[in-house]
Amino acid sequence: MKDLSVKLHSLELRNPVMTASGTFGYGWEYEDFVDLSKLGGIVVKATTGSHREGNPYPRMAETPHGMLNAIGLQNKGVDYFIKAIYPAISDFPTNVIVNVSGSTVEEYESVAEKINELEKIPAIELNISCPNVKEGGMAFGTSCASAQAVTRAVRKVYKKTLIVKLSPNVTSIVEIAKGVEDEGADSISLINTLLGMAIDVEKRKPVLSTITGGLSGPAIKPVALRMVWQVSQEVKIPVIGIGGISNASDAISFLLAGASAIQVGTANFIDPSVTMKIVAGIEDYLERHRIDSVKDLVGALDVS
Amino acid sequence: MKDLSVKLHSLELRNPVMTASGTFGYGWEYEDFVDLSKLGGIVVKATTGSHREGNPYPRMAETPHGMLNAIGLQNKGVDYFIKAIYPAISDFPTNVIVNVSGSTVEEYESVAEKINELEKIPAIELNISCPNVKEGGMAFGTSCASAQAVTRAVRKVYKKTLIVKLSPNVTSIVEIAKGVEDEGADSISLINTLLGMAIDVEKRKPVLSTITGGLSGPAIKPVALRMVWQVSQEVKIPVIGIGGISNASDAISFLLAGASAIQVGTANFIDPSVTMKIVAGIEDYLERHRIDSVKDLVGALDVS
Amino acid sequence: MKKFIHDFKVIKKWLPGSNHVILHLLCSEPLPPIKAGQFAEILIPDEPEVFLRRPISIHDVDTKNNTISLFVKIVGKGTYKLSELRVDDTLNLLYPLGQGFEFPEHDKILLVGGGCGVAPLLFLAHSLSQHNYHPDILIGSRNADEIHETGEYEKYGNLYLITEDGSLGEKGLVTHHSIFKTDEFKYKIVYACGPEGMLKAVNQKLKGFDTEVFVSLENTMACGIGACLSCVVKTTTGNRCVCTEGPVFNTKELAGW
Amino acid sequence: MKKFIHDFKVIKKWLPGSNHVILHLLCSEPLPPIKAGQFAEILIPDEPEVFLRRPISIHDVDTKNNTISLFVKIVGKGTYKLSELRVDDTLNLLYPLGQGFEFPEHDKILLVGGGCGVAPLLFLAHSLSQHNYHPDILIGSRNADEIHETGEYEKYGNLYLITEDGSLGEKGLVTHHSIFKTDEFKYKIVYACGPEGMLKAVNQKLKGFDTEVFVSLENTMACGIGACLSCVVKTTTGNRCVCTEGPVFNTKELAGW
Ligand SMILES: Cc1cc2nc3c(=O)[nH]c(=O)nc-3n(C[C@H](O)[C@H](O)[C@H](O)COP(=O)(O)OP(=O)(O)OC[C@H]3O[C@@H](n4cnc5c(N)ncnc54)[C@H](O)[C@@H]3O)c2cc1C
Ligand SMILES: Cc1cc2nc3c(=O)[nH]c(=O)nc-3n(C[C@H](O)[C@H](O)[C@H](O)COP(=O)(O)OP(=O)(O)OC[C@H]3O[C@@H](n4cnc5c(N)ncnc54)[C@H](O)[C@@H]3O)c2cc1C
Ligand SMILES: Cc1cc2nc3c(=O)[nH]c(=O)nc-3n(C[C@H](O)[C@H](O)[C@H](O)COP(=O)(O)O)c2cc1C
Ligand SMILES: Cc1cc2nc3c(=O)[nH]c(=O)nc-3n(C[C@H](O)[C@H](O)[C@H](O)COP(=O)(O)O)c2cc1C
Ligand code: FES
Ligand code: FES
Repeated sequence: MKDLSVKLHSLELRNPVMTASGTFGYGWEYEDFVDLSKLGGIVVKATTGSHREGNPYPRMAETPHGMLNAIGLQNKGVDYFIKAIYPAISDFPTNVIVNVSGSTVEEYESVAEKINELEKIPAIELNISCPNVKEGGMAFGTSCASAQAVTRAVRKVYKKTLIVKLSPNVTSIVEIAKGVEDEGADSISLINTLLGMAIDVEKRKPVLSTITGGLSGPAIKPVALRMVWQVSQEVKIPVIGIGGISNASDAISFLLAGASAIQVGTANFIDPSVTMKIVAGIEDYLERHRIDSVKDLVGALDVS
Repeated sequence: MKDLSVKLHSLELRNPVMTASGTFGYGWEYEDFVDLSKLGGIVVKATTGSHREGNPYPRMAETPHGMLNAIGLQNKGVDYFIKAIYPAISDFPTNVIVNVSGSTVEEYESVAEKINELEKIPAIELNISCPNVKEGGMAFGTSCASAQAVTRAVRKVYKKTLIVKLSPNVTSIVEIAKGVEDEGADSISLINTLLGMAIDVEKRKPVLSTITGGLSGPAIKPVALRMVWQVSQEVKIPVIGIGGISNASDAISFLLAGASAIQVGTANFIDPSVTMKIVAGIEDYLERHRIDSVKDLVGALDVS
Repeated sequence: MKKFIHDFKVIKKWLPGSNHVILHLLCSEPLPPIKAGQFAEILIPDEPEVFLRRPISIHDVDTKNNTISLFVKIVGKGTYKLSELRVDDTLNLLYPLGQGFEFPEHDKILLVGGGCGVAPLLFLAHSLSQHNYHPDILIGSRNADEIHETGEYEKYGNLYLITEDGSLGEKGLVTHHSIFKTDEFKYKIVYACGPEGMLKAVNQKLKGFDTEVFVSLENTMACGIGACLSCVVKTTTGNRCVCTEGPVFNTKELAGW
Repeated sequence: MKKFIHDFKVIKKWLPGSNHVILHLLCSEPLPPIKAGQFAEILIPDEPEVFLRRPISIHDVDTKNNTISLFVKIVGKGTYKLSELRVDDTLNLLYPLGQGFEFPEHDKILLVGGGCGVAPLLFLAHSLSQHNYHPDILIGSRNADEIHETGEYEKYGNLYLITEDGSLGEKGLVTHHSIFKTDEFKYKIVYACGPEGMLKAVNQKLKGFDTEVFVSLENTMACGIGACLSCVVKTTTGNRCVCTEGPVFNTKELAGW
């Protein structure tokens, strides 16, 4: 038996495979296909201070090896989450991490403070990188000062593992990563979606109601991998790799590049059981390469 | 007959379809497949102040619907270009545009000054966005101040149509576009490649000798389209759309988003005659939609 | 309802008319219970231009032979690829998805199908008939070339036809059919499938009547299982997912209808 | 030489051994002149994981029947897909590419092939024989399972074999073959194809001899026609493109060999 466990600050994962926020619902959507007790963790949908309807339909466009989304943080708000959703998911046999979003520093802070009270939620992921809301969201993640401001405010009220999720739509991802590390983030996850656009040429209209949206899927994998590599060289806290991961080999690329864990997003839509195959594939890789612990893969890229 | 002609400042193109630098050689490589007299123009390989060997092999990696390259501006230098290449291409029956690169402002300036003397070259494309060279290249394109400095210096010595090619690896493409417009650029082309990375997990090594490289192909099309849309809203000079264009419908997307012309890059590798199909497809689209001039498509996206 | 991912084998395929394909698929496992109106998310094989699964309604189910059928209009890359499948090819389905149609308490039922939206109607007629309902069925289309399997529908109820060019049945749009004559309209429940424009027209037409109208929507989907929130429709109670809370909705619940 | 993009029809396919495929392809147009050592860039059909064309050597040419053959080792997605093709399927080739082998002035020729790199050798032996040369041919491989078409090679010259496990011919690596015995080595020209390690070993082995060694390189390629500069090899005169200036090089020109 290989040791697949990894640690993100004080958060222990039985394996490095998690699911990405907004692509795995609250977990129960996948119960026919995924044995949650075999996942490292699930990051549930974005939760905001109050109820949000999200953007108008259409909110999705297919692109070459990827998709654009413009969901816009549709969710029922943190109080509803605590009352109606938390009880249903708090006993899941895996780590349940809440993705926290907002339009103002105060909103992030207040959501984080409320989630801090939930015993069975060991960590939050601060989403300062959503490209699909007019105010806030990505804006926080594209300037170092505002990324730091949100992290600082949330760090004050949130006592458990604090993951900050970065936007790739920036000139220097390393600068922002170091900025949030300095403010006390326990881990960094990246990347959120790249800002993109699609046009229906026959109708001469944008496909999305919001014109632009967030690009995800295998198309963005090379960019994500590069950013994980760059950031993990420069920060001391553990990095979580996200972006286009669709099979074990993709997952291992991110580990080698320096990620301590990974999240699977869009690939869940194509194969709802893909995470189980990734866990099995990582184990198989360790066997074939005679490596005892997955921790030995983290950052083990040979650049000689 | 439909009118396919477009104008980029004082540069007249018989149609909006050009080929992208570094993907079409000097044009003669494609003579068995492309009737150059049916192209709007060709942008030849990057030319630098002196001979460059480029990066070590391997310089290329395939990715989902895309590829990474790390060529590193291999070329024989501007003097060789003038002496040995210019005579062979100056009579091509299309616009031949030289892609000018360098490591210092002085190098850009001196190359541009020399190309300015070449009667049959009606325009240059300033490549401030190459991610594959250690010094210079992309660095110029990722800060507004340095993008402006290069443009300013070249503008002083280059009297014909000056196109500046932007890097997508930035937080605000609009800021840089406006910056170079202010310095006298006649047109803006975008995007160059996104910085990415690929790993061979079995060997546990990066695929490219340079670890990271530039991502091109359909994978980047949504990002390119978004940037063309954003920039063309904010500048007055004509925009040239580049990024993943592989068929007429892709080309028309970029025109609708605001590009006055487009360049085809990676798609030439998969189908060396693709540009001919794109020209024919645009004409067919105009027929079907009863539009007389391709100029009427430029920026005609309906966002109501 | 429990969902599955199963491989199916193409056992029969035909191309009725010029732009449709009907596939009969044998399941590699025993078929789970499936309700009329439910759909599958289909993995399109070997097609580089298609990334996401494609939602397609269950057109009919034959539990005895462990097969299902699909009725697909060829509109783009994915549906074209489905039309290129050969007998013995394998197709991967995520199914059964969505809520399907609810059976009513009485028997004054009209099924209305337009164009390709007709797909789920056959299975609905079939199921209703199995439960001793006697629906009337109205199918409208551009022309005769787009109306198929009339013999199948006739097994389960009276079939009425209308085409825009009059090449089959009455002439006109679906809502022009004489069945909608105000003074004779007798149905308490209408189940309609088809292009959104047609569904809205049918709904408008019946606004004054004491009739409940159920429609099956076809919003674009990424996951099909309620995870991505791409497929929402605006309802009187906010955005709801067509994939899990639909695809069938009572038009009373739809905002702006 | 003029290059073409042609559709070919698969007229014969077989899978010799466990991980090779040999394809016979009929050209839809009259075949252009092709030289031994040239290759084609093949568009892999219907495979979402493959984006670029794949370079494959011309294994043999039959001008009378307007066909060519390919000999492919299955190493990844693209080559696997080639092995899945069926008779009558269509394959799109960009060809003939590269410079191929030059014919020498004398007749003391040894062809050396290792593993799958053997592909261009059959056509080379065939061409040499057509021009009245009498090459000797040495093929080395891991085991007998990887050596095919020996009867074909024997038509054109004396065939020598060696396998790592001794299951066919002598036992050992290619360079261990008795043909390389110092006192008996008589060849003025060696044409070698195969894994780079083997090519380098052959070249090293012959360093003291009055022999010119030509090798066919297999650098990864994007365009195949000299446009992208991905495929370079370091030569004594700088980086040069394997696709247009090779794939065959005199080892004297290769830096570091
Ligand atoms: C629940 C549900 C059930 C369906 N049942 C059936 C069925 O039984 N038979 C059938 O033929 N079709 C059905 N559809 C529609 C079918 O999913 C689409 O036609 C299909 O996804 C198109 O895929 P494509 O790759 O061929 O087209 P693409 O190449 O993706 O697109 C071609 C064109 O069709 C448009 N388009 C694609 N999908 C949709 C959509 N869902 N709504 C509106 N426009 C769209 C695109 O914008 C584009 O203009 C159903 C859809 C849903 C949501
Ligand atoms: C001029 C030339 C002629 C060739 N002739 C033949 C031939 O006749 N028969 C034949 O079987 N093969 C030949 N090859 C090699 C062939 O092109 C590759 O094996 C093929 O491209 C692999 O594609 P794939 O999709 O199956 O593998 P992928 O899935 O792309 O890769 C599988 C593995 O193979 C490695 N790989 C892929 N291409 C190469 C390469 N060119 N060199 C080294 N490693 C590689 C990858 O890194 C990966 O580890 C030739 C190559 C060149 C450049
Ligand atoms: C439909 C959809 C909804 C998403 N919603 C969220 C979200 O609410 N919060 C968040 O931080 N990221 C969200 N993301 C981004 C993903 O979590 C992930 O960062 C991104 O999709 C890249 O990973 P992938 O390529 O594996 O999908 C969403 C992505 C998709 C496709
Ligand atoms: C192999 C290769 C070499 C390139 N070399 C150059 C170059 O020398 N100068 C330049 O400005 N852009 C260069 N580019 C970028 C392209 O011109 C283009 O901007 C980019 O590839 C995006 O377009 P595409 O997706 O259509 O390829 C190169 C791209 C590729 C793939
Ligand atoms: S398609 Fe994903 S929620 Fe409906
Ligand atoms: S493969 Fe493009 S130059 Fe050789």
